[in-house]
Amino acid sequence: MEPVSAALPEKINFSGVGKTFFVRGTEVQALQPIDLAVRAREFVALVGPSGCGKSTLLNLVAGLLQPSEGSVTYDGKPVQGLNFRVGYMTQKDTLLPWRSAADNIGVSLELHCRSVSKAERAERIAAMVDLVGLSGFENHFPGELSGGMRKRVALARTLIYEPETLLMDEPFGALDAQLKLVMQDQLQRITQDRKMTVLFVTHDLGEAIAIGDRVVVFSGRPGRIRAIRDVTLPRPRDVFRMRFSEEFSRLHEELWDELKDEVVKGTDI
Amino acid sequence: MEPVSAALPEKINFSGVGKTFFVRGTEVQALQPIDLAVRAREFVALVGPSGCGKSTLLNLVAGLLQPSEGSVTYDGKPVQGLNFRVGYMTQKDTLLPWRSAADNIGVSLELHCRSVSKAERAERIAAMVDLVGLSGFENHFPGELSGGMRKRVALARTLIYEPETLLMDEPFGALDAQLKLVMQDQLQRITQDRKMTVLFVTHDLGEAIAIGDRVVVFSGRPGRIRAIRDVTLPRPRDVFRMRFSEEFSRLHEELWDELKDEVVKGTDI
Amino acid sequence: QGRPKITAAQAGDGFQFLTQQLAIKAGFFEKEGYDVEIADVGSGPRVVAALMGGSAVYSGLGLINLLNARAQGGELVAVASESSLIDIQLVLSNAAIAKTGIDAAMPIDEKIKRLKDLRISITSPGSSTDTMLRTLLRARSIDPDQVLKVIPTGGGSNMLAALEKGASDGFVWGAPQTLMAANSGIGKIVIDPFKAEVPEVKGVPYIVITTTMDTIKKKPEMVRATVRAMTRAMQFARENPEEAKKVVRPAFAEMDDKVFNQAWDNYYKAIPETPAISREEFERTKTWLNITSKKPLTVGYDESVYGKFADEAAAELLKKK
Amino acid sequence: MTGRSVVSTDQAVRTKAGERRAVLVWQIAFGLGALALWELTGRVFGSTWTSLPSQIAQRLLLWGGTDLFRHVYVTLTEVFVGLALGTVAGVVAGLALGRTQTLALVLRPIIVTLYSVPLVTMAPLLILWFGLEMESKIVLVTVVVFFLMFFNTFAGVQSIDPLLVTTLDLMGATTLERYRKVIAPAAMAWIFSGIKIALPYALSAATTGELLGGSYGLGTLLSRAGSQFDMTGLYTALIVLLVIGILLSEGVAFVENHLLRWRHVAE
Amino acid sequence: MAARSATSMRVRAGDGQPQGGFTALVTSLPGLIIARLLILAVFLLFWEYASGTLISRFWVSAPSAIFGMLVTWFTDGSIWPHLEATLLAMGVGYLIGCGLGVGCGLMLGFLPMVQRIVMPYVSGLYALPKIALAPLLVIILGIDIPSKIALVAITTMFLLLYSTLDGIRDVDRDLVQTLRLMGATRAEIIRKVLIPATLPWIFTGMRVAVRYAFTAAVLGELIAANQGVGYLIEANAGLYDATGVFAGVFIIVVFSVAMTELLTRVEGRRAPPA
Ligand SMILES: Nc1ncnc2c1ncn2[C@@H]1O[C@H](COP(=O)(O)OP(=O)(O)OP(=O)(O)O)[C@@H](O)[C@H]1O
Ligand SMILES: Nc1ncnc2c1ncn2[C@@H]1O[C@H](COP(=O)(O)OP(=O)(O)OP(=O)(O)O)[C@@H](O)[C@H]1O
Ligand SMILES: [Mg+2]
Ligand SMILES: [Mg+2]
Repeated sequence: MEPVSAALPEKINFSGVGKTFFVRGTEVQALQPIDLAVRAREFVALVGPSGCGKSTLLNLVAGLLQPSEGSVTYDGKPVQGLNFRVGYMTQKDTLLPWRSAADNIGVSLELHCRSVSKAERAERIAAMVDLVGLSGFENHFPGELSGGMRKRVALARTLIYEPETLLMDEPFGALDAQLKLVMQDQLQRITQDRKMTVLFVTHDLGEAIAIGDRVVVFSGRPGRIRAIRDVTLPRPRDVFRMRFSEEFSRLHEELWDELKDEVVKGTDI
Repeated sequence: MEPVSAALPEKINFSGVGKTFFVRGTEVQALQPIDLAVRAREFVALVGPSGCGKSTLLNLVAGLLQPSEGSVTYDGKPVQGLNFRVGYMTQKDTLLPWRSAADNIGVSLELHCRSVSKAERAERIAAMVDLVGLSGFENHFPGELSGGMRKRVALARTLIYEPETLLMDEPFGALDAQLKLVMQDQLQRITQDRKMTVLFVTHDLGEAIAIGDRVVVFSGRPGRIRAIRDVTLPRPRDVFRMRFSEEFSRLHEELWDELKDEVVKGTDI
Repeated sequence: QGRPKITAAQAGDGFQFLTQQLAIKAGFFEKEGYDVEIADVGSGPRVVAALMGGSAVYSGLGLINLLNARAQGGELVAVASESSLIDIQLVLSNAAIAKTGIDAAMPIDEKIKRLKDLRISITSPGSSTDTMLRTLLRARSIDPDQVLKVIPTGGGSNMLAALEKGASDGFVWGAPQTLMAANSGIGKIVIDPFKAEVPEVKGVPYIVITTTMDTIKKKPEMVRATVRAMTRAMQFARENPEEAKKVVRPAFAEMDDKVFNQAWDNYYKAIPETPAISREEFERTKTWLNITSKKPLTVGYDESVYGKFADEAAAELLKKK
Repeated sequence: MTGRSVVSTDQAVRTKAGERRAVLVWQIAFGLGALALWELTGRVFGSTWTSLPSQIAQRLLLWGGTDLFRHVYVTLTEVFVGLALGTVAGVVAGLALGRTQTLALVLRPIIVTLYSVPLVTMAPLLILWFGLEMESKIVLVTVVVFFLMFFNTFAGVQSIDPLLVTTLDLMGATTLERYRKVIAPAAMAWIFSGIKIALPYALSAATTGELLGGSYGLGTLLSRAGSQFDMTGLYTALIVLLVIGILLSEGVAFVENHLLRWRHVAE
Repeated sequence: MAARSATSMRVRAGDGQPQGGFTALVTSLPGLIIARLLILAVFLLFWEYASGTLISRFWVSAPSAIFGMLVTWFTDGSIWPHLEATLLAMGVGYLIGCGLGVGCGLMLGFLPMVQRIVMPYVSGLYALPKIALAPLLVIILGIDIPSKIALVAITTMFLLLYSTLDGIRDVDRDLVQTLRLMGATRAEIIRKVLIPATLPWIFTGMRVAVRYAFTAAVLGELIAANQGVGYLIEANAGLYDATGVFAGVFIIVVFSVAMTELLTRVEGRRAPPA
């Protein structure tokens, strides 16, 4: 399969988007004005030092925050209020503590706007539970799950209703290396199958390259785009083995150089 | 410097320690009976698939949970009630939302049992803020920090009072790769200087090898110890470069083989 | 069973409502074809609310309460008299008696003069007990607020509690509480209208059966039945006191015999000869009340008293004109 | 809002059956001990004002044969109907105002003002409009419960992690679904706190209402006994009320433990 | 999470997002004041009209008459002793009640077994109507201010006890354990975790309690007193003077609302941001 064609329409567009927070009198610039266009069905991986504004960027797309300058458009229209076209897996998990794992995963299917029959819901939940490897823990409350399991519940909850666009903030951060690979593989499949657009924040440069069509590297706070690289590796990719490919190594080295400076700057060390 | 001598006394001992949770009628075995001895000043890294009982293990050492079988001893005495000798950086951050970053970091120094003077407290907080790269964010409340920043506050809060033993549950999981290296380097220095014993949970095998005196690999749930390897690389280690050493590669490959099987089993895929 | 129900409201409980008790216990309401349910609402204003809201058909209310309410625009009417004597006494604690040297046998003016500086409980401001205390002093040109400490203490057991505790030096109230205080030795009754020593309340009716014109229009039969039942009860008590006593005794099961008998004797003296309220009685009440009123009452007899049922009952049952 | 959010009470709730039995035994022992102490001190120091448990027991038997149950029935009816109406109204208002800034800004002062009116002083109006039967007490109980529930629910809604709400919003939840699936369950701890507080107030409001005017209910028993200086009668009615209060509050605690069971982390 | 909630009655400020129409009008300060005054005016006008037409003035006096009465009371100074008595009983009782309630709440929070055993009895006791307990109160404390203070304190204490207990139950246990592991003593846990985390609950309890404290003071004065706003209300009620009753109630309401608002402001000031 070919990488997503450049002919596909633009899905998300940032033009001159900056964000400044006002904290008790002082200003904290989280994001310097950035320009970025994301095409439909594109899988964009975002990497950058801690605190550089990656989560803020996702929040802007989801409509949870309004930009201080510039404008974010989705399907050509400025994002105003919540953007219901996106599914957002936030950095902090937002499971409903009073619902079991299965009920958390299935909550979106209970909503009127989807009105999925009970039987189908159960089926889809079971498939998702299986996908994220939580069989046997369906009836556990979030408080009774391990950190990684909670993350997986959140992941399943976001994937199950197949939103048009996925915003994922370090979805695999709390997973062990091997499970991470499995999940990357699955995510790649699902988003390809369902023709989803994805904005994917990660701290793992290897992950970004392995899974993204494009990798965007941010500078330290206030965030700016420091580098953008297309990953031209063909899909479907074998995430288990692609690390040994040449292009991967080249890209990794290249981007790592960009990142390295940034981090050291960003942390004042 | 030599790796920690085997002549040092035993600090923490697990003998036949298992843990089973009772969840509304059904039993969930989190940890199969394990035996493990941790010597004073040893840096033990724990890796293993998600949900295999790593956090549970730390909770047992901290006295937050009681083992269902076997016994955990600390300095030869069974852990009963909370174990005040340990500093615990939990997987989930437990910052006090009504305190600023600096006040969160310094909270342990305010306690009677330490009674650190105000001036010294301010000084130590400033040093810690600097160490974790949060200068300029001292007065931000946790709600105003990014995910990685919150983790760093939690880290600083645990390090600042220099507990005898550190329990760290994925402390660097939310940090970008470069910052992670910096932090690993610092942590290594501090724990060596202060002669701390460390139990360190991570999902990053490279991290485990780079920083640990010993790496313990767990099997999938219910957790068992699958492999233990000493890392004989000399200290202080150059975490930025040691990945390229031969021993590192050998250990990584060896342990990765152990881990790989486990994960695939653990997730039922 | 199955009889229509008359709801009666009353403020507090005690011997002032004995006629009603008797009428119920002796079956006079049944005889008229009704059941009665009593709602104790504890205070005058709430009685008025119950009457004007239509939830109570009638109430035994102090005539002075009725006058006060009317003066403010509360449209109540009295239909019959229930007692012809103000059953309110002044009790002083033993300590207060010792201090003031008051003796029940002294002339009333002297007793009143010696009340100086005492703390006297009343039930609540504006109530009959309040009026009684104030008129006693005012009639002798003493300003109660200057000389005394008047403490509203509420009904129920509060008065006795306050007296026993020494939080007050005395209280103004009716039977049986006054008698209880006297018999238990906490204090003595020092002023007692039953001994005819209080000229200004002579011939002043106390409790009158009160309702509203609205109720009289809507439920004339109930009001008439009430007046008739009460009239029968008064007649019964007057003509057959021992029998009547036996009938009401169970309603006061907790009370010891001595108190009950004394209270009964007082009650007996207060039974009116006729349920009708005369113009003179009405005017005397106004005069009494005007002793303390800031502005004289202008309430008229004709608008306040609806005498038809009482006259009928008197004629038919008592053979009186 | 976290799953493991219980400090110390969870240890009590995590009780195995044996522990629960121990608590019950202690509760009963506590009650009996208090009664014994009362009887004893009463006998030693005199009981004009306090009566004695033994006398109360006798009275209870006596009343049990007559219309005690009717009084209890009337009071309980008032309490339950008022509690139901007040809780529903209070929770709905609290949920609505808690989430709607505009509405809250405009309506909150009005609610606070109405809430501040001391209801005892309005008793005549209550009787005027709602009579002497159960209606007036039900209104009283409803009003009392409404405000307590409103304030608690409002505070509960304000305390919800906004991210939980937005997560569901992004999934396309309608307003109703947002309330049903996030806001109401998340505020449940506060709502139950409100119910637990409101319950004794409801009982007290019903009996106070009866004291202020009525012909049936435990409050009437109280006023009747009070005006006849019948201390044993007074305390008997109070004890009955106390027992009802205990049973109801235990019932609520039971329901709460069940509905909020996700807070009890397994051990 | 608990701390996020600290806003309670304070309405969460808009996240700087543009808002239109009515919301924008109301959320601007002058707009808000105007909106509230408008409602007040409409309400008073309706009341003025209703009194004497929809409902007899015998029951509900007109605002103009009430205002006149208030002016008289304040100009001739007759109100001051009453106000003083009520505010004293209320203020002292409220403070004692809050202290006891929070204190007992924290204590019981640490003694789960004791809590389980005594709480049902506490609820049961609070189900008893205070009026019925009047004779006992009079016997124990007399009829002066102390008995009113006691009544207010008891009422307040109950509300605070429950709020504190439920607040403690809602505290993230992990926060407590983190501090415990650092070696915090119980007192330090209370000071540094439990109280800050429970504050939203405590403030809610305190706000709810203001009204009940005033009512308890008034009730105490209704039962037995010769001073206080409650006495004033009762005295006017005894004379069937609705104007006097409403004027007294008005005073209570004004103080009650003012204190509630004050508490809201105080809490809002110390709330941490999200
Ligand atoms: N609500 C807020 N108020 C004030 N400052 C904020 C707020 N949210 C974020 N910030 C600041 O904005 C900057 C960017 O935050 P953001 O969460 O987007 O970082 P990030 O790139 O996601 O970092 P991380 O990798 O650590 O999660 C940070 O410096 C943070 O302190
Ligand atoms: N309170 C609890 N009640 C019931 N089961 C629990 C509880 N805490 C943990 N478990 C179960 O115990 C097992 C081990 O959990 P633990 O948190 O120790 O895993 P972990 O190794 O830390 O995983 P992760 O890497 O995902 O954090 C899991 O299967 C989890 O579901
Ligand atoms: Mg982030
Ligand atoms: Mg874990």
